[in-house]
Amino acid sequence: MTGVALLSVFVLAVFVGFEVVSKVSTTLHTPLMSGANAIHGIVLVGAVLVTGHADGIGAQLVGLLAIVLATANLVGGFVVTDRMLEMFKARPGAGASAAKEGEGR
Amino acid sequence: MTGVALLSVFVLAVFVGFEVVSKVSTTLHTPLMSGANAIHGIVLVGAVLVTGHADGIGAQLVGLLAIVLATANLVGGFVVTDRMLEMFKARPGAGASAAKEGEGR
Amino acid sequence: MTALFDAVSGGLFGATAEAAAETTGDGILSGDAVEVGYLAAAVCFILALKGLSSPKTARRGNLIGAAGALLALVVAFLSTDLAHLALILLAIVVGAAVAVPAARMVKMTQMPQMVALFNGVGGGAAALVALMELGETSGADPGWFSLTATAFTALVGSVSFAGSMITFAKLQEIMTTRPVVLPGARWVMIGSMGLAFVLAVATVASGNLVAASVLALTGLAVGVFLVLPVGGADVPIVISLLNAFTGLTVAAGGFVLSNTLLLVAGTLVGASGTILTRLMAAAMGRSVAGILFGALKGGSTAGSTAVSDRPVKAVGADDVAILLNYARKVVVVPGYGLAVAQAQHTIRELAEVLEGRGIEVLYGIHPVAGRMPGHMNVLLAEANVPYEALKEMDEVNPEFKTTDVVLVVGANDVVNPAAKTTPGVDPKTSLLFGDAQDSLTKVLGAVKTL
Amino acid sequence: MTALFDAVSGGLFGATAEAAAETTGDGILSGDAVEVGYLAAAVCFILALKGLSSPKTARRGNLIGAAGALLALVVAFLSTDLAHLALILLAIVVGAAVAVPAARMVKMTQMPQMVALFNGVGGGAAALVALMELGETSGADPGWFSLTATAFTALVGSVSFAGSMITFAKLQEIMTTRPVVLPGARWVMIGSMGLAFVLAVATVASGNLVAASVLALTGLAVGVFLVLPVGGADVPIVISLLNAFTGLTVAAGGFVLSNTLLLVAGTLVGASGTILTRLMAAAMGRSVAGILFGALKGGSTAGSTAVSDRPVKAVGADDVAILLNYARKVVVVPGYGLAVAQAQHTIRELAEVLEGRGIEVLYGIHPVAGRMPGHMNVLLAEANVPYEALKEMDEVNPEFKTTDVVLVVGANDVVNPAAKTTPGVDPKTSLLFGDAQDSLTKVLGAVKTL
Ligand SMILES: NC(=O)c1ccc[n+]([C@@H]2O[C@H](COP(=O)([O-])OP(=O)(O)OC[C@H]3O[C@@H](n4cnc5c(N)ncnc54)[C@H](OP(=O)(O)O)[C@@H]3O)[C@@H](O)[C@H]2O)c1
Ligand SMILES: NC(=O)c1ccc[n+]([C@@H]2O[C@H](COP(=O)([O-])OP(=O)(O)OC[C@H]3O[C@@H](n4cnc5c(N)ncnc54)[C@H](OP(=O)(O)O)[C@@H]3O)[C@@H](O)[C@H]2O)c1
Repeated sequence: MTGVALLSVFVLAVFVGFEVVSKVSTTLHTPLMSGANAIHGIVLVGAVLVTGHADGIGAQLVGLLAIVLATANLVGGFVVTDRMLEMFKARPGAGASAAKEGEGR
Repeated sequence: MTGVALLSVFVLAVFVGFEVVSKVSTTLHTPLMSGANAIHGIVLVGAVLVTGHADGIGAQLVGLLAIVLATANLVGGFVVTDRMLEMFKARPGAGASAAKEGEGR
Repeated sequence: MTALFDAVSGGLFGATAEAAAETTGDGILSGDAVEVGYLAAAVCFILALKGLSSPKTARRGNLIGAAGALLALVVAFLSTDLAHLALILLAIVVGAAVAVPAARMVKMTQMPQMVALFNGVGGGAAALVALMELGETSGADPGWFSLTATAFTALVGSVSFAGSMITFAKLQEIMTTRPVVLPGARWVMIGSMGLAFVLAVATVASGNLVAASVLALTGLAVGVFLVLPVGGADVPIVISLLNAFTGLTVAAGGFVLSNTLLLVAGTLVGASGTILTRLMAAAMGRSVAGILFGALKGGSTAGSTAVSDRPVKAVGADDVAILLNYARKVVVVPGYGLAVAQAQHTIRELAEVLEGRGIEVLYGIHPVAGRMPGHMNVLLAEANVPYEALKEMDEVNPEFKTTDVVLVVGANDVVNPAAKTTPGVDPKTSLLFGDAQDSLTKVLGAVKTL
Repeated sequence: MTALFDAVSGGLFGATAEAAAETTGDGILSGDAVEVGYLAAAVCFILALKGLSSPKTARRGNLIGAAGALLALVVAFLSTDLAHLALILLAIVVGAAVAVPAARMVKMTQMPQMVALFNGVGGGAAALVALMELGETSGADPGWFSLTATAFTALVGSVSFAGSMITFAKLQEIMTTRPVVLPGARWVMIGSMGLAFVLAVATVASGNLVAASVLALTGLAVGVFLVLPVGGADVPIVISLLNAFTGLTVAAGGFVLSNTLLLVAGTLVGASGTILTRLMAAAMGRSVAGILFGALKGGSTAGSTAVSDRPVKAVGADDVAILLNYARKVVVVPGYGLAVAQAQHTIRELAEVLEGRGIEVLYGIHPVAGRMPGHMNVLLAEANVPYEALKEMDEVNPEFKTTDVVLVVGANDVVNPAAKTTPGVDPKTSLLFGDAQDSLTKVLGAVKTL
């Protein structure tokens, strides 16, 4: 992609990022932050590509370190988010009053 | 721009379009539709570029027709939207009860 | 897999990149400057739609959109060496000279027609642009991707043009507002859609201008037959749908010309128009497919008009005036009849008199009352009713509990099917027969004398 | 104007396009197939964020995000001929082997530390990637645009890494949770920021790897001094801010590598993280700048801890039990103390007993109660409290009018400054002193005997 294309993509992604989360309820702030945190672990892709083209032994070691760190961010982020969300389940039929209030709005 | 870049831009623009209007109140449906209608009049840019490179007299005439139509869409669209919106003004201080209700939510 | 992708990408990206070079290479601005200018215009359009989504920023949003369009046009003129510059400018002047007075002078009740008309000509322009671009590049092979976009633009642009013109004719009462179901319409529709499909395939396969032109003509027929069977009540939804169609057409035109701005602007309109159409259809409890194809499946799309045998309580203007005068809270539910009778100023005056006497007056706006969604808001705003007093259906429904009188003005059609949300329609309802303007004037006079 | 733009675009776009060709030219998939694959992954990330914005779809959203990441990784491996493949795979296995057990075994109260840690290592990885890419392309001139992105990535990635590590240490209580204001911190901060600026300019001007590396080291110092003076109460906001920083770092890395996926993913996180940070800061009535620089302007950022002289009404568990038992509606306001005391299961059990007696129980969640926004929700969800019963501040405030008893559990700190929104804090308030878990267990026992 050329520079302008990247710029266009960047500008549109800013709008998507702003709009997508502007409606989120505070209930989900922690999981959302944690999920977003996992997503930027995709820098792993960059780390893999750069390391795969690295020449010197020093650069390779740095690259491998970057891969370990990025993997921890990516994999750990998704796992920890899933653990948080595992616990968000709706009341199984009980609690008619609470459910009603939830819909009343 | 290359094809993939255009595709990326398209996909992101779809998300922006969906998200931006998903919160609009029915009060503004008509002006929003009218404003969106004006925006697609930007096909005028395409009409100008194509006509400016047209060779045959036939193609030129078709191009000029397209320019007239696109201009009508673009200019007329913005003017008619502005006329609609001109009339949406807040009550000038009066109507405390209505204003209060508006904020109460 | 690899081979396939390579083949695809060869056809897909070689020619479009070349076309981009062609249209942005030789002007005063460099290619990158042009792209950045277009991007700025696209951002203006996004901000315009965002602004239009909130009452306080709507007008500014529209102006930002217009500024973006102006910027884009200047950039386009500086992007390349244009032939026939004088003619092009003349054509722009002609288009503006026709559209601006029309847009300025149109009556509020006729806004929907105007929007339909502008939408239609935009779609037509997009179709013409795609055909011309195909004609220009007749030597080189533009690739299947670009040709698909061309076929889409030609077809959907024509559909949008023809459909919008029929919509315009219906709204302007040049033709009947009733659903028109010609004998065998179903087969004509299926036939012309089939033909369009064949022609679209032919266009993509051959890149032939004649095939694409016939495709566009077929699109006209599809557009006509698509909108003819739609009843008056569903027209707003169809306008919104055709608006989204034109947006997608312009987006496809952006692919054809490798123009980011057309792509972004068209896609924004296509996506937001789709959402809007669905919101409107949901508010009317209809499905978009049902509206478009219901008539063809048998019968029109108009609701049943069986007359109820329930006795109605007819009252006079004086009775209504008394009811209003001794209420504490009045909700006005305006409808199509208010627009037809141009009674928006009278209702506002009535509301002001009542408010002067300490009575709270709200307006409960059904989303599809009038000819377009939000039509009532525009109409009442014209009569200087502040938008804080205009309540949407969801907001006003809880208010009914504490409301003494609901004044339904020319909106029996929206209130009736909505009986489930508007409590007490039956025994507590009184009817004041007559034209909305006449009747309201009488009621206003009666209230003033109390 | 024209000349300027041309000069700019020459430097701007020549080299990045070349870099793109370098990294996506020689793999099993064609360049276009790779781009389409990355685009699909980017769409997964958008859908993930959308999903995470609603309770019903949150878990699926997270899985979609993980699927997108997997797709992207596969595409990356097929996109180009990678050297050291075995080592790379080993490094991935090591990273996962460390992270997965840590993420699985962490206690709910320690989630915030975990998020901070993962965020920090991501930022560090991005900084390393940018430095390596600069080292690789040391021969060619990558252009000022790419170099600016490199400098940004190196600096902000390091800031995010160091800041997150300090945050981790604070939360894990490896170091004090109090604001740490070293003497002259203000000047150290200003000095290191000035140094960072100079080094960034040098990096862009020279493209020198040493300058960029020193810039990254300076970034570490900036990160440490940025977070040290932040008090425990503001830590959640800082985590969110550093998360947005890392997002922007990864986006800049996308510019450096001409990689659309890093660009889109990083930008999404940067934009959404910024919004989230502002939402949180607004909920606490603080400005982000105030949190970061308040301590430097003089004093710590912790609230004043002046002890009030008002008499408090101390009660026993039995009194609380009676109050609860004869209420019709109870709102529980949980806070940090609930988390510390791990009393979430006890409070849920108490609520169930009360509900069994026909008492309505709601949870009023202050947005920044606990150690992170939404921390309380996670904690209560862990104890099987259904999310319909969890009410946000805006929702619960009107409920207080009809509420008989408000049970504040370990949240005196959030309730106190919020006294203006929580009516009747003073004379009607009774205090039950003690550990949340102990006290609640006593109350529960007392209620059961009633
Ligand atoms: N007609 C169109 O061209 C058109 C176009 C687009 C959308 N629509 C929508 O379709 C719906 C029904 O369409 P339609 O053609 O079947 O409309 P319609 O039945 O002629 O009129 C709809 C409503 O307006 C009232 N009304 C009409 N003229 C009035 C006047 N002068 N004073 C007071 N009330 C008056 C009618 O009252 P009564 O019940 O007392 O007769 C009826 O309740 C409308 O609500 C509108 O939303 C119509
Ligand atoms: N401490 C941290 O590391 C940290 C980190 C991030 C965010 N925060 C935030 O900062 C705020 C204040 O932080 P802090 O360090 O100053 O916290 P803190 O004062 O030690 O505790 C905050 C609140 O929790 C209550 N609490 C603590 N332990 C409890 C127990 N075992 N049983 C019942 N209640 C208990 C306290 O009750 P009393 O008023 O009765 O003492 C107080 O109301 C917290 O609300 C939290 O949102 C703190």
